[in-house]
Amino acid sequence: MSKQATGTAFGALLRRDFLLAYRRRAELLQPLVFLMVVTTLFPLGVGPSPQLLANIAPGVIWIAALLASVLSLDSLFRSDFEDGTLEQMVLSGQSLALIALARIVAHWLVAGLPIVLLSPLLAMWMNLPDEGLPILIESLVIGTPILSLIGAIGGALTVSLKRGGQLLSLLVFPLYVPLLILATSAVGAAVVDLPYTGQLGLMVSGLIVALTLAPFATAAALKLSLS
Amino acid sequence: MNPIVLFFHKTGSPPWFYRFSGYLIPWLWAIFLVITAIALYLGFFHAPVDYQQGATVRIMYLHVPAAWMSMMIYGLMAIMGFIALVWRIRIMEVLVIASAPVGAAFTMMALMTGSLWGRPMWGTYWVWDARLTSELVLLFLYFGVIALYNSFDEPRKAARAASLMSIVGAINLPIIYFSVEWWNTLHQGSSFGGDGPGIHPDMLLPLLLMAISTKFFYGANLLSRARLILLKQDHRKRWVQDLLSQEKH
Amino acid sequence: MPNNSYMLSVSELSFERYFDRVFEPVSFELAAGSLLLVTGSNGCGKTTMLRVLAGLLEPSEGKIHCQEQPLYAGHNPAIKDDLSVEENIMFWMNFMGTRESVRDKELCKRVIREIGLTPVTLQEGRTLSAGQRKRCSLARLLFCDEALWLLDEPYSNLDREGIVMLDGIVRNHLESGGACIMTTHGSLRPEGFELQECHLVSGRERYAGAAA
Amino acid sequence: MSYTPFIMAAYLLSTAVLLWAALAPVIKKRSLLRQLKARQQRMDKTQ
Repeated sequence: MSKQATGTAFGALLRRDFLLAYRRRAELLQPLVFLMVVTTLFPLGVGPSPQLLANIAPGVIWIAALLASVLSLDSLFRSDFEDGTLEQMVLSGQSLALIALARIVAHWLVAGLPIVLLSPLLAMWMNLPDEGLPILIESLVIGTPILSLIGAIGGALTVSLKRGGQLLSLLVFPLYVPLLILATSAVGAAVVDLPYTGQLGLMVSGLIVALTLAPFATAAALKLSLS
Repeated sequence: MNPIVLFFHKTGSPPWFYRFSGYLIPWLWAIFLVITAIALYLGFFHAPVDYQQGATVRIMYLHVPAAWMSMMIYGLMAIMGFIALVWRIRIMEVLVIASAPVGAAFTMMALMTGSLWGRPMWGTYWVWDARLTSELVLLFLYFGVIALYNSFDEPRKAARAASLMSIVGAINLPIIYFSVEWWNTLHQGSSFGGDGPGIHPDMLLPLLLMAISTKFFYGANLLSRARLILLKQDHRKRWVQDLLSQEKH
Repeated sequence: MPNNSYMLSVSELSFERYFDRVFEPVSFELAAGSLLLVTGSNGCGKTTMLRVLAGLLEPSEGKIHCQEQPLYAGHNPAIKDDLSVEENIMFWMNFMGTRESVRDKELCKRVIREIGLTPVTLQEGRTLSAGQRKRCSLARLLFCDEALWLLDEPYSNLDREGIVMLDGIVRNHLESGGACIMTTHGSLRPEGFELQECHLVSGRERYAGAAA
Repeated sequence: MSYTPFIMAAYLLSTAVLLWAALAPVIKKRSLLRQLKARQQRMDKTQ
């Protein structure tokens, strides 16, 4: 049985995901609008004083990014699960971890990258000092893939549940705690000219660990949800 | 069937496990009560009152063992979950599910005693102290596993999902603890470092005894919860029917 | 070890859900070129058994000896509503088909013609009728080279031409040394095949009294 | 400021939590057994 080379299968899956995302362009905006709304809530809530906003800016932007990515995680495997595509993928003999990785990469490009591109606007709203912006973008570039990777495990576990969305955030938020601490402290340190490379270094190592372990955990979760 | 799998298979059969744990539970409760009595007696009457924290150090005999237990049980759940997932041993799945509420109970106990211990020293019930914060995150991990288990309708699938989640959670637990520890020193300066300048030896003994007694509590409670789950799941099976008829006389 | 001339051999197979057997243990062998019809009342576990054979579910009792991963065509047709029929089939050819079928437009056109969906090639998945969706899911049988097929009620939703088409596909597959397991719940049965039959008894019936 | 109220509160709450954790399965098991026995008697009558 001459199975497809994994490269072509991976490529076919990615192309399909981009085509699907392109067909549903309107839905791509949802996490971004959500991000903007959540970020604007904070000045309305805590008051517009620039100094206060600047202090809480890294935390606010990162928490908003975290919420936006969890919002889009629920649909990561759900549509494939419901129309039987996931079943055929599992039985296709291609390694399920690779399929999970392809879905995660597609999710990151569709949901994670826009958050990075939107961050200058959010930084402006939250009155983040200029020194902080490049580091904020760096931390988001390293951090959002971790959000997608860890979130995919929760997404795969709750894919077969009808109201899985709420449970998904309960499962995944505790796992985001270390990332949130490191990222916000990196940006905070950069704003006051303290060294921040240590935090970014830890985040990169977190990314590598997540990149190697998360797809296998997601694959196990998918196989489990299908049974 | 090599001998190891055979052993697991034999201990894995529900009726055998049900009977075996039935004999064990009373003994575990007895040992738990004896050791706790000794520990509290020593703790309240022999150990000196800590000059710095006064009598509140007596809360430490509850807080520290409970915190240890909450972490240990989560680690055990991950190990049992791994065995359950890889070898599909049903008893391991039942043990993972039975441990989750006990672990959550110990975490809540650690949080409550921690905040009560903090009140006299820090003036407020809740301080975002490193230990308390990581216990809180651990509590959310427990709730996550329990909620995940209850949201599936098919019990075997629910147990496997809960096992996988406890494995993923256990891998992240040390990372969470270190990052919260580091986060705490970042924002509040280094706190008074550990449990103060070394624990007085007389205070150490009750602490260790309490640590041991909580393990027996966990053992007894785990087995009685596992028996309940087995009964609920196998109520149509032959061995439960026989059990019922035996008890009728 | 059962001699390996059999494509698939199953002994005392059963699956437990909610700690109850879904179907009574079954045993059968399937040689190359033969068709097995799985019959039984609704809810007796026909789909469950196929999913166990496909490898989606882990059997709770019994053994399965299968030479290679079978092709499973279940109830959901694995079609994306936002993609057109051609895009759907092209994706599956690139993802699951043989090495030769990668980006092979000709093969795709021929497959679509054979399953009779040429008029709706560019229509999106959501606009297809149940019968058209079933034909689309059967397209997978034409470009995949698995020897063993597991078809779950393949005749449902198909019109007369569809049934004739499916019979033709299955006959070619059997003649070229493939094997096939089909489930059906009564009326629609494949005619003109010498077939083995396997009747499933639902596990719950035996417990009907106790389960009250 | 005497600490006894805090110590008392800590020990009371802890015993409450541990007692709940210990007794919950025992009570549930008793009611489950009663329920199963009732069902079995009902079935014996019908046979």
